[in-house]
Amino acid sequence: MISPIHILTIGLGGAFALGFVPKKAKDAAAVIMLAAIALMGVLTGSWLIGLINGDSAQQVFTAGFKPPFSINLLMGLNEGALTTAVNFIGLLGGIYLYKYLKEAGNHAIMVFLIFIMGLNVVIMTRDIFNLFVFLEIVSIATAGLVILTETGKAVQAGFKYMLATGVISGVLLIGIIFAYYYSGTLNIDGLTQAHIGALRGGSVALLMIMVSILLELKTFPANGWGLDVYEGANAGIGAMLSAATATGMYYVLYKLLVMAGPEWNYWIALIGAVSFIGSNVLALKQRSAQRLLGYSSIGQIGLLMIILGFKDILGDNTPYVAFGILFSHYFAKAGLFWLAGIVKQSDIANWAVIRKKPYFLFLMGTFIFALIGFPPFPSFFAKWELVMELVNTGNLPWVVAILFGSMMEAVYLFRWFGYAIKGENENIEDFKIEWNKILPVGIVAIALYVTGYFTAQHTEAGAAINWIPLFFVAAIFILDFLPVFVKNTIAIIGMALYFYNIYPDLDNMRLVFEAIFMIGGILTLIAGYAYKGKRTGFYPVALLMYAGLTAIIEAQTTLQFFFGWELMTAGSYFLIIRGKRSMPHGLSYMLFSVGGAYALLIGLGMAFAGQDSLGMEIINTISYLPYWAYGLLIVGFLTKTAALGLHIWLPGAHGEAESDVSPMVSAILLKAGVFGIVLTLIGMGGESNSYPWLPYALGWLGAITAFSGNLMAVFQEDAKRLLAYSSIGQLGYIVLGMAMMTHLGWLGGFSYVVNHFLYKAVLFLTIGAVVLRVKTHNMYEMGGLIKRMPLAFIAVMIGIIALSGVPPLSGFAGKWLFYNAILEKGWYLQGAIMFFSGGIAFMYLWRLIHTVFLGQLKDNHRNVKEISIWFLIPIYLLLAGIMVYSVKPQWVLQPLGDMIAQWFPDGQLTWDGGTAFTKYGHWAGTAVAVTIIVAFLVVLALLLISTRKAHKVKQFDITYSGERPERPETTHVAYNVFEGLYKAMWIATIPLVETWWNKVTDFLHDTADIVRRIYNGNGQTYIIHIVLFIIVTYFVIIGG
Amino acid sequence: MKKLFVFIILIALASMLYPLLDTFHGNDKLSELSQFYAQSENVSKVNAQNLVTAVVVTYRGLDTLGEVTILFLAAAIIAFFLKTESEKRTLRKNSEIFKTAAKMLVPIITMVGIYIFINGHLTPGGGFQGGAVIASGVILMLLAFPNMEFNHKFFEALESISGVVYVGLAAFGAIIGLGFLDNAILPLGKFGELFSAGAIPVIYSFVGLKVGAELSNILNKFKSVQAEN
Amino acid sequence: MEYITITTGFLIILAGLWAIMTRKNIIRIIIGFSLFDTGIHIVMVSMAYVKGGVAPILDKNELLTDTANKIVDPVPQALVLTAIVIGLGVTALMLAYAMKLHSEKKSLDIESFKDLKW
Amino acid sequence: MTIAKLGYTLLGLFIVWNWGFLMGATFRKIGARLAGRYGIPFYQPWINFFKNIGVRTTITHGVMYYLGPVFRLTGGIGLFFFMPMVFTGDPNGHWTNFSFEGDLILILYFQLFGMLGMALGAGEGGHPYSAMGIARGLAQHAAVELPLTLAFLSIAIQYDTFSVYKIVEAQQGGFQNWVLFTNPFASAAIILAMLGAMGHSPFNLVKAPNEILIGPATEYEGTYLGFMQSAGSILHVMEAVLFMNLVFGGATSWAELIVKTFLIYFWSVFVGMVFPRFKIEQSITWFFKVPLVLGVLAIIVFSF
Repeated sequence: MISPIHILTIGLGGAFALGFVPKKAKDAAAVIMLAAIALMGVLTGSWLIGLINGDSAQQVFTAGFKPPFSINLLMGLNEGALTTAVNFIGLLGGIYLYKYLKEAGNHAIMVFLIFIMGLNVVIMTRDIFNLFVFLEIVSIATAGLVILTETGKAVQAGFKYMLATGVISGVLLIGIIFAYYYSGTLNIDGLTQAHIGALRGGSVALLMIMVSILLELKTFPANGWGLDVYEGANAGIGAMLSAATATGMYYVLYKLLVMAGPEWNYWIALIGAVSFIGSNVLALKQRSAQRLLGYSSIGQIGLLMIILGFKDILGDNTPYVAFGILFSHYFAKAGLFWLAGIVKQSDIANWAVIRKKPYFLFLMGTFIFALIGFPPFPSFFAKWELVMELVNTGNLPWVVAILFGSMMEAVYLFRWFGYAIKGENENIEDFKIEWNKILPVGIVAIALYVTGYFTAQHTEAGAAINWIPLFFVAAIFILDFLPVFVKNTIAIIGMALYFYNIYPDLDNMRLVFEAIFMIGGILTLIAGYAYKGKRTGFYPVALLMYAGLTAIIEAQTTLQFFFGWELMTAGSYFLIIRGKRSMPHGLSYMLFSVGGAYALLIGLGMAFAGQDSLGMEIINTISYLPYWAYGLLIVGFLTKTAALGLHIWLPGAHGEAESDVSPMVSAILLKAGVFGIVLTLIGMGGESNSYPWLPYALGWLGAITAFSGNLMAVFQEDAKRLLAYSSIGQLGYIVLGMAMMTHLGWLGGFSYVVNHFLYKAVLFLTIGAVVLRVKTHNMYEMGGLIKRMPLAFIAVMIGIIALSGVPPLSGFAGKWLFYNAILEKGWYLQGAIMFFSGGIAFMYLWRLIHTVFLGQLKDNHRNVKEISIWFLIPIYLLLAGIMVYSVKPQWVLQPLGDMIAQWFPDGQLTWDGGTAFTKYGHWAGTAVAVTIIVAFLVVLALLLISTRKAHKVKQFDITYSGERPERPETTHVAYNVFEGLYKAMWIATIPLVETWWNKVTDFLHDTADIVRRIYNGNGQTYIIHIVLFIIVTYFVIIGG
Repeated sequence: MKKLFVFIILIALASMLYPLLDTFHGNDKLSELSQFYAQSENVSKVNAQNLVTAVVVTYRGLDTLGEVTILFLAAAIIAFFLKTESEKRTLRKNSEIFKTAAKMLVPIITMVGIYIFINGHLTPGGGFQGGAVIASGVILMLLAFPNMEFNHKFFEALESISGVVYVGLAAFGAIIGLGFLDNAILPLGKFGELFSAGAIPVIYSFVGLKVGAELSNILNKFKSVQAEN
Repeated sequence: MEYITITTGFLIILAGLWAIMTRKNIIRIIIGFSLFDTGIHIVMVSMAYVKGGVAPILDKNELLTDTANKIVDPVPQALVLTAIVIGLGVTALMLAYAMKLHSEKKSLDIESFKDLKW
Repeated sequence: MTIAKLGYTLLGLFIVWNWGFLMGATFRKIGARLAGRYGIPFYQPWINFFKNIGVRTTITHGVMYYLGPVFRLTGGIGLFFFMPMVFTGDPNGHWTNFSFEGDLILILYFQLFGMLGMALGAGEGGHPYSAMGIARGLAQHAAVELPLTLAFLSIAIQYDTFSVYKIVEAQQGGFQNWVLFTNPFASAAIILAMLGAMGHSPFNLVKAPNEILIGPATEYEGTYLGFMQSAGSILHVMEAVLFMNLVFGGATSWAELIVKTFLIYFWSVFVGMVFPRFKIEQSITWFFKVPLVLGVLAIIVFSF
């Protein structure tokens, strides 16, 4: 194997030799540069492969003397990986910058080559002064590359950069020379053994070395110069700085941290945390894409510093965690910077233009999801491992800090993505694609997926992940050019086959949810046949959501569960954001989901703590802070069930989604949260639950959610929002039922789970289909549609009867069980609130059916057709389900009861044929249904006999205000119908929760806006920041 | 106000530097590292009379390579940064005395520079110093003959050739198994003579040429850009 | 002797920083940076001094025996040489930047180059 | 189920139907007298009913319109079926109808069945007044329902059952056993909330009978109206019977039932005569103030 020292030969020799290349042969120079970088990559890559296969690390001596007397380089596994990474990204970056570099001429090409070479040596060198020299090479080369685009901004940024790095390296130099003075050596390993930190002066020297490396890493807040460079430089250079330089510098920090000794770990972690949170918060106000990426890069480095600070705790896992985060950052940030260079829009709002080329949107999405830490990217697994280990070792505040910072990052990244995916792009100039620019972006995107897959294989739990659904999603993604009909059929067949294959392996409880997810998914997909064209992007994301859902059900380990959870979140986010006007709602959905996921993550971490296993069964035996753990799990799941306080995303998200997406995300997706809550409550011990306050609080929350959801639904003018609020309310019932932790409560809850799936799917499908026909969501713009869409009317009528709980339809089963459960449990007030909510529900249900189907038919709807047959098919299949459940409730409730009995054996229903008994009463579902149907038919017969000659009249055959109306608009009572109720209850409709969240976000944004003004653009101020940073760290770490 | 603030910051910084000053007590003997360099068997291994040069070119040769690279980088960056437009301008003519003196002095200065870097392993001095002296000659020329057409191609070629040779010599050591930048690739010669210390004088000569060329290039760039302004 | 040089070095460092942080003119800031750098170099060579030592050039035969006790430390001297050259490169580049900045806005006031901020 | 049981049930239904008409007429009569008018004859409802049934021409706005009265009447009849009328000591006795011991929850929710059907039927007619009336009615109904539900729960807690039959059974043996005395808060809540349930003044904005007639009834004529009237009369009686069963010890004979329901009914009539009509927001606020507080008290008493 060739000695790694020849990286220098290749890099420097190449750079010097470029001087011979004639000025006119620009291509030749650029090609030589790429070849040189590729050669360095091959060299380091071959070492990496060898080292992975068990070769031992190699020391490279120079000058024929052994260290510490001469400078030595080390090629170990870490060095091999990082140098290969640097060369790889250098090659891609070189390809990306090909034209720029060519234009700028041989000199620029030399600088780029030296830059990459310098980073290689920085990573490998074991001599601290040599490190200084090559750091200087890298920063001077950077200063040169920054001005590759000779805009005024770039020059300014470059000057600030020079000034700042000049001062920083001065500080480093002082540190180095005093380190030499105290230890007599310049070798890093020698310095490690010399422990100069123990001396008074030595500790200062060490501090100066460490702080200058931290500053080179652009640690918040002394990093204004770095941000300016990220913003001012060419995007391709930004990518190099963010991916390559940061990678190299991070490794330098690692080397020197070993040298500085373990007492520095804490400080590095602390500074990292400050940097991570600080820059992510400040980024909230950022509108410039490249500067935003700069903030994000600094944040990511902060996170990596935290990991480094915990290297002793993470132990052998440190490389796994660090590399997972680092490589996600490295690929994704490079990709995003490059995209920024292709799109050429500085304002993030103008990134909507990227949508004009959908595959670019896909690339951007890949990078953003990788940065936030979604599966299947490496950062997901790394973050998981990190949180698990930190919680396991009791470092909860750190976990909270990390997740808070990540949350902030999610805010601005998803806002940006939201603009890209939904923003106005009519008037923005389209961008051009150059092969050399898109190639590297594509490669890093693919690399993210590939590394993600292999990262997963690295751990036992990760290797157990079932990738088949994801591969199916990928296949559908590739087939996206096919028409809807084909893709829909493939999707349905795929889901059906999958369900058929796995259902025998599931226990009853999981089967219930899996059936809702899969059968519900298939039914709602049938409605997809109603769409024409290609429906670009719909099928991959819909199936992604279902892949996530089934992964949660099948999960054997908490990692698999969380993996599925995040996939489901990602898929549903894309589904939701497809709707018109759904941008802000998509964002809030994502943020609540991310927040919830982080709560879950901590909760699962606490479950892991002390149990040393990742099996799903660990949530049954949480011993570490169990109250908190279960509480966090529940909060996490409540974000998906949209409990009051965490619900503000739902109305918009469900209301603005596409017609067949609303039932997916409402009837089906919300059950994922319920599934989680069920798991948690079972984990808490079922009947022998020893955490009484949690279910108690949960019960109240459920009751209040039910009340507010239903009340808000009453005042909606938008049909789909009405249904969305109704879902909030219905989920409140379910939560209350489960929270009772009794057999009857759970039976009621499960009966609602099934029922809500059935009727909410019916209602959303029908209303969605109606909306497709009448082209409006506003109920007051509809009316009288029963004449045009009788089948839709029947569906909605049965749906609302089932929802309202009026006997004889299935909804009553839930109500009856609830009353009994409430009485048994003694939660009278909660119960009363819930039943009052039921009364309120009646109002919005009437409003829904009346203002849409009854009243006056509008002139512009006189010719609308019945809703599409493809909607009617699933709707009527679901209605059949409702009818069966209504007439034979025992068919559903008995198996559910048997299932629940395993956790709640006491207080079961007793069945006598079709009659259910509790100790408070009994209910004969079938008999009641029969009685009512008979009575109904008798009365109907009487009426038919009596009015057989009824004369059919027309719409306007009424009188009103002394006139015969002729304009339906003036006669249709629909707008603000519950004015009276509003006057009485307006106080309960004040959006306190929304206001509160708005206040929180405003506060964060205002803080960001004020604090970021420290970056006033003056290079001198930045120097003051740097000196202040040094002083503050000195006084904090060493003390006066 | 700002100055007061900066003053306070500097006081604080001084208080941070104070422990360094306070614990500094001079050296009574060499550090271990230097003792090694000063051991006679090691001295003879490198065989350079000037120990500093031995350290610079051999023991810490990699630093020197980096150092050369930095100058090279600076020159390259300035070259593509300050692109000159060939705009002529007329400057005040210098006096004959100045011009004649310059013409006489420049060869001598160049000679001195070359002497310094060739003897870098024997006497104080070396490639950088020599290169800088040569560059000072170039300044003199630039000052004396502002309108002179500067043959930058020559200097650039010189620069490249020196660089490639330097790297080549360094790598040669590694390839033949002695070690990157080992000066023993050439005969070590007799201690204290011009042809001693192996590759050091060769390396230092090329470094000197390179530095001289680079500095001259930089100066020339500055001059021509200034001309634009 | 070495106390005087090292103290001077530190004072020059502080003076350089003072100039960097308070002067408005970019050229003065660069001069400040040069001062700062020079201060560091002075501190570095102060480190090399060994009491009673001579320059580490073994041009006299008596220096060839027991060399270690007779010379001053060559290492900091070598380092300072490298540091000086690096400082030179950086300063040259800064000056080039200053020229470019000046040609952009016809001003050398650092306050006028705040297009990038926040 | 025997034919005899069906016969008794239908007979009971017939009694209730007539008694409802008579009570309705009485109410109108009292109102007229208080206003200084002579008022209608007591048999006026029957005249109205037969006239309506006999009307030869009827119109229809569509299927749902047609089904509205069917829902309404089925709601009334169903409510009757599910309510134990006269306590005889036998849960499957003659006058217990098809009540399955009268599950309180079933009764509570089945009330909505008729209301819903009527609302939908009237809605198809497209007349604004019907929609306005329904909207108001639903809002008021929800407000009434809350204290009622609390009180019902309180009673259910008290007797540990949801069976109306068992609640009545427990109240036998003298008026001191009535819920009215054993659970005064719940009773008070019911007695006040009942006013809303009955829909007389001051809570009759829903139908606003004295000015322009609002509400679904405006939409219907002929047999439809006849059915609606029948349903109305049955529902009125059934409401009263429900309150009687829950609060006033039930009835052991038809006579007792008639007396008690009349008194219950009269209570709401009496209040209606004295107080002027509330606006809808006023009535909702009122229900949230007085009866709700009482209802909550009734629950809290049993919570500790």
